[in-house]
Amino acid sequence: MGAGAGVRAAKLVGAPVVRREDERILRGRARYLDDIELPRQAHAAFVRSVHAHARLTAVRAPETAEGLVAVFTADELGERVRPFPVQAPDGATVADAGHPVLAGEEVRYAGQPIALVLAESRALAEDAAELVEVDYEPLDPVVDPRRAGERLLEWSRSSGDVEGAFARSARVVRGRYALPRLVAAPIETRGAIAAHDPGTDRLTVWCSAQDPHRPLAQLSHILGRADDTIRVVVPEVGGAFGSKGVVGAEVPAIAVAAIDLGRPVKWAEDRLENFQAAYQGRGMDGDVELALDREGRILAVRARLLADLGAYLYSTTAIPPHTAAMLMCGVYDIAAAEVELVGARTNKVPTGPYRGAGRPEAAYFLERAVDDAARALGADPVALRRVNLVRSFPHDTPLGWTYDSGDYERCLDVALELSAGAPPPSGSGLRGTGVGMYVERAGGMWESAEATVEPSGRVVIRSSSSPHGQGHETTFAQIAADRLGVPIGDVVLRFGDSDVVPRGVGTFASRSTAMGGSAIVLALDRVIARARALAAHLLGADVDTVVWEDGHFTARGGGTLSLGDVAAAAYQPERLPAGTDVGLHASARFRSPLIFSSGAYAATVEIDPDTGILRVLHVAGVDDGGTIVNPLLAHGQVLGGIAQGLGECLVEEAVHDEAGQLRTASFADYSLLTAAEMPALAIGDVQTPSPYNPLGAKGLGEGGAIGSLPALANAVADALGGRHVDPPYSAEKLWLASREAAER
Amino acid sequence: MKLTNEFEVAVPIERTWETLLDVPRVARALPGATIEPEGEGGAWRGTMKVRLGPVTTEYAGTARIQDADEDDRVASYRVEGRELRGQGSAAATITTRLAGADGATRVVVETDMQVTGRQAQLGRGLMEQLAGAILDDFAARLEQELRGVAAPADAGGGALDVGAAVRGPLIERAALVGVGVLAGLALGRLVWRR
Amino acid sequence: MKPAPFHYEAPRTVAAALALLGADAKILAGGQSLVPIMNFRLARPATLVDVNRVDELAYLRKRDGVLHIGAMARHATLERSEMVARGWPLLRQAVRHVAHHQIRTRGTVGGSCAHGDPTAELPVALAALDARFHLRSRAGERSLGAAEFFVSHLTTALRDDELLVEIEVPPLPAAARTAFAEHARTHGDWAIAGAAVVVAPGHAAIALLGAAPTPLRASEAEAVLAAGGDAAEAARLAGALADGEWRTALTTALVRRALAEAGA
Amino acid sequence: MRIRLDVNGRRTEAAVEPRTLLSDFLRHDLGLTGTHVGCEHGVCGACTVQVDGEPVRSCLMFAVQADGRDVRTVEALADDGALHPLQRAFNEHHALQCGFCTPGFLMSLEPFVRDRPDASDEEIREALAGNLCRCTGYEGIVEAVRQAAREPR
Repeated sequence: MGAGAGVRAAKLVGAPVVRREDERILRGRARYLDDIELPRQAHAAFVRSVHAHARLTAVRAPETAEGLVAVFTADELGERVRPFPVQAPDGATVADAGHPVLAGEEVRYAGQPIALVLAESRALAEDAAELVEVDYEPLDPVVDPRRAGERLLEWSRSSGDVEGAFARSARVVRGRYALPRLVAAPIETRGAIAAHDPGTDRLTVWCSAQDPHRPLAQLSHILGRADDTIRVVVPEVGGAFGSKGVVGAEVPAIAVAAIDLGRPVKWAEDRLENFQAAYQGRGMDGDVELALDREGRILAVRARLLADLGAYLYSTTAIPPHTAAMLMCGVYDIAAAEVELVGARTNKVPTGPYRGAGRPEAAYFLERAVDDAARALGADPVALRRVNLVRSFPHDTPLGWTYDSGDYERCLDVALELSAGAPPPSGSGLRGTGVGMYVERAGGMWESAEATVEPSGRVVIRSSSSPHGQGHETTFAQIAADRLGVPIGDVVLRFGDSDVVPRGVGTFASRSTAMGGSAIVLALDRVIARARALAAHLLGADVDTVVWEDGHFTARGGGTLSLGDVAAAAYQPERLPAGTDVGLHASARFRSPLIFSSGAYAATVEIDPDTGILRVLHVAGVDDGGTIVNPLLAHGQVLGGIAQGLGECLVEEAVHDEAGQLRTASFADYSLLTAAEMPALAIGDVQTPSPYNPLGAKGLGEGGAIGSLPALANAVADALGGRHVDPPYSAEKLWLASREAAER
Repeated sequence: MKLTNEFEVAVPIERTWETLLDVPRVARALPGATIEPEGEGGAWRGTMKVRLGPVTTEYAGTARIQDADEDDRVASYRVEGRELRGQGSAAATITTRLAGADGATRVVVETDMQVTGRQAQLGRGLMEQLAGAILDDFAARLEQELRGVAAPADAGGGALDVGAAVRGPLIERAALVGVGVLAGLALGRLVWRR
Repeated sequence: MKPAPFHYEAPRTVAAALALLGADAKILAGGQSLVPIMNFRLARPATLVDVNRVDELAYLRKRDGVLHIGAMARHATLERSEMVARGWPLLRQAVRHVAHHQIRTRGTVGGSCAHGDPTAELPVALAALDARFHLRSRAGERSLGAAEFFVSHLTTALRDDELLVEIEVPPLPAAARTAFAEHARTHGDWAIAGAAVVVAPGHAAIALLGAAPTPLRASEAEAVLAAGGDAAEAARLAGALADGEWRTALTTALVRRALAEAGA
Repeated sequence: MRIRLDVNGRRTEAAVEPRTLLSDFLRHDLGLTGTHVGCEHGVCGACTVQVDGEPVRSCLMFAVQADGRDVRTVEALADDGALHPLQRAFNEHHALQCGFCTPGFLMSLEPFVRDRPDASDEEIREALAGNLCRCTGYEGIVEAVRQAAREPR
């Protein structure tokens, strides 16, 4: 299985190659975190705060319980752990409020871990956890971020003549738009297994994570251990969507326990814990003002963003709001911008990246404002967008980012063409259409790769990027097979083990192909350069006369060697020129500035005025992710993103009550869309290569989740005659809004 | 969550007031509750078992008078309990306000209740439903207590079967308002289905 | 999310099951509602009496035009039965809305009724069909109509020592047509509102889902329809039983849709 | 309690606690980790296996209830090593990404593709609605089921 296994395809990059990783999954042989069993492992359950805010006055562990191994509280962990590291995005101020491992004197959200209970099975650990007595002195919780007294994040930037632009504008449009908190809800919850070897003092942590590097760095900081004393292994991962980029507070706790007890400890999170304690996404409001001239040109944007960051900071908590703030000019050429960002401290689980991570927020705030502006000006929303689109690249936004390349109008045109496929009006509903555009920050920083051509000619690549469903094993092999002219079946990928793969940054923000893929290209080019020198030696030719083509080195004067021939020779010292290292391998680290994907979406909806039920009839999505390596997988990313965007619009919302209790802590109250809700979809691409990497790739992992949201929101507002409603678009909300719209 | 109940008893305000300051008598009116006869330091220990269909929760805790305003005839009780098995808790401040008229007393019972843990998080609407039911029953039993009628002994091992105990009030509410909270809904959620 | 420990019994006869019932025992039928609640540890029965091996309760039988549904008949069995679809199409129409196929393969008609969830589909359909519920205990047997059987949400007339053994459904009036309509946020999710209707010359039954703590018959609306009145008026009267403006609007729309489907 | 059952055609005997869920028994006692656990409250469908040929949620059954039954898991889907047509179609139509939900989909849909060659897309989507996938947006899954249902065998 795996098309092309053992077969030479002419060119694999750009081809819809089916995935090589599928077979083990389809046969039930893929190994996810909870599939790993270590001998003598103890099972963890956590006692979690039932209050959103309280002082902890006592935590009493039971003296005995069936199968009980140990109980750890903040006291037992003592000085051996510190709170999670906190990172400030460029120009931002963040509070020193890193998430503690176990709660000490205060709990700040319902679900916060207080005690770790270890027993011989998970069921016994849950039994024993019920016996732990916790004394609380409840404190008033802050639930509404607008009433928060404490700020965890502050950032502001102003560039260009904002005051002047507003003063001379023909029209100012203002709006307040809000997105509720969401739960990433990967079908595999979080989890980790920690084991410690006292002989070497080496800690090994298997962790359902997006990559091994960030968990390793986090654990190193929290546990105060040198990097090299920790090994992080990422097994098969059942989805993350941003929620597994930072390890849970539970992970350092089980690491300490594993060290203390001298036996492995497994924490396999259950769904209730995932709802209560995995960081959530979104939860941001935007007050947006646009200054427009008579022609509909946007002269300036002013925005104040308020993020409900929750109780503590994880290292990535500040990133989505910062990204949202930086993208408040969107796809538009706006000369002046002023954005202020406040991250409020509330008594809820912290937030962090969830698919889109700030980009859907920015696109939603700005694109809703643009549609409101069009309505205020009596202009066509598409025409208003055309007047304002960025058309030349690189483009510097007033907020300080540089868009590398793109063709925004082409995206818009293709989306409008595709939306012509929407079904005709049913006649009975309130119909609305809407477009939404986005620009997505992707790439940036660096990734690494190591490539080895074995004596057999097989190519082993160790990548710092790490898959959790994206299909790296296939796309990266396509890139490598093409580069080396070898069958894809001869390319082997290794991921996710910090002892095996080179150090890197990680898998997030739609960066794997552009960054990890490009690192592979660089490493392979170095391999080829080495092989060429060796081929010249073997062929007795001058290196400059040796041509590399189609997997073979050919000397001008005759003689040809395949890469495999050269590799075989490379492991025989007697065949090598003096002073040459044995073997054929190379490593590379690829760096790039930020790159910017973009897209345009168009949605068609109908609202039943009798019930308020929203029917999404059609979504057309066009993304420019640069050069596409595998359209089958790229479209899979887009479709999956759209489903999450639709879920956000239709049903998803993490609801906290006035006491800070999460009222949607299971799939009975937090719904995910099923196949039956998916509307007709039309997907298109525009491929504007990025100039910043050898593949021309940008990123596609999040576009669907970003673009679908503003398009649907604008379609809903259109159906309601311009009335603004924030998602999720429950039937009750829309029924009330449609009634008000009709009365107006 | 705040709830209010009101009733009138043909008992003079003085006697009503005295009765209300007798914590065990008031606490006994809490459905599914048992209370130790002797208090300690102004607090009485007791348990309360609440059942709704298959969902059963048992709390152990204390009841005490928080404050008593003799001038205005307003008394507040604080009832706190934690789950006997599980980490959740329930706490309520119950305030009774009396107004006398022609030898009768009008009693307003205001309850501010906080429930934590799984009971609060699973099944949107379940807690409101439970609390509403408990307090309807509490008010009814308090009314009986004040009239000098002993509250009936609990059936079924002292557990309050909320559904059964309050079927009367609930059905009345259903008839009146279609059961607002129920409607808020999800009721069917925690509650699953089949 | 592992259930608390319990004592497990799996009797093979009704008599053996009845002998095990009591205050601390909980009956496990299809388990599709009870087991999640146990996994969340919101329910922790001391003894679980699993009646899945009581074969004498798993049947669908028609006798003298009356349908007898054994309490342990699975949703999937009811759904597949042509006999049921011919005589009581409303049951097939309703059962298809019960969650998903993988739930219906285990879920039972009796379990669904005994659970007493006012947003469950089958109790509402059975209420519209004037079904009778047969309860048995060691002391004897009694039979109740839906109005007596469903007491409040999650609460039925079943005592701790009683087992629901059979649901009896009378034949439909001549030339009756039926329909079921509901609204849920996603396919198979818990319904928010719904209606089961039976319409025949001189007869109308409308039972509402989610409008009250039990299945609720809309008797005023039924009277209007039975007297040959307007379906829209009947829908309005039925919808008015739901609480709140939106629920009233939604219920009205669902009743109207169901009535239209049933040809009223 | 001792139970005896057939798992993937193999006679199996084991001692289990009454509270052990069938999903945990298959995964941790028998090592059949192809069956995944996603929610333990019967919504996500990742744990779907077949009991006596019918798809059921293994998180909503106790292992003791499987005594005397015939249980089939994803590990037994490929016939004699060759992928089942539904498995092949999943690969060809990119119907899986992280793959965590996939075994549940396969065990839910296998009887459907066998019995419903003429299923409409709407019926396919309804049949899929008992399993949640957070990655794919379901499009590839619908295509895979359609292909596998149509495939003559």
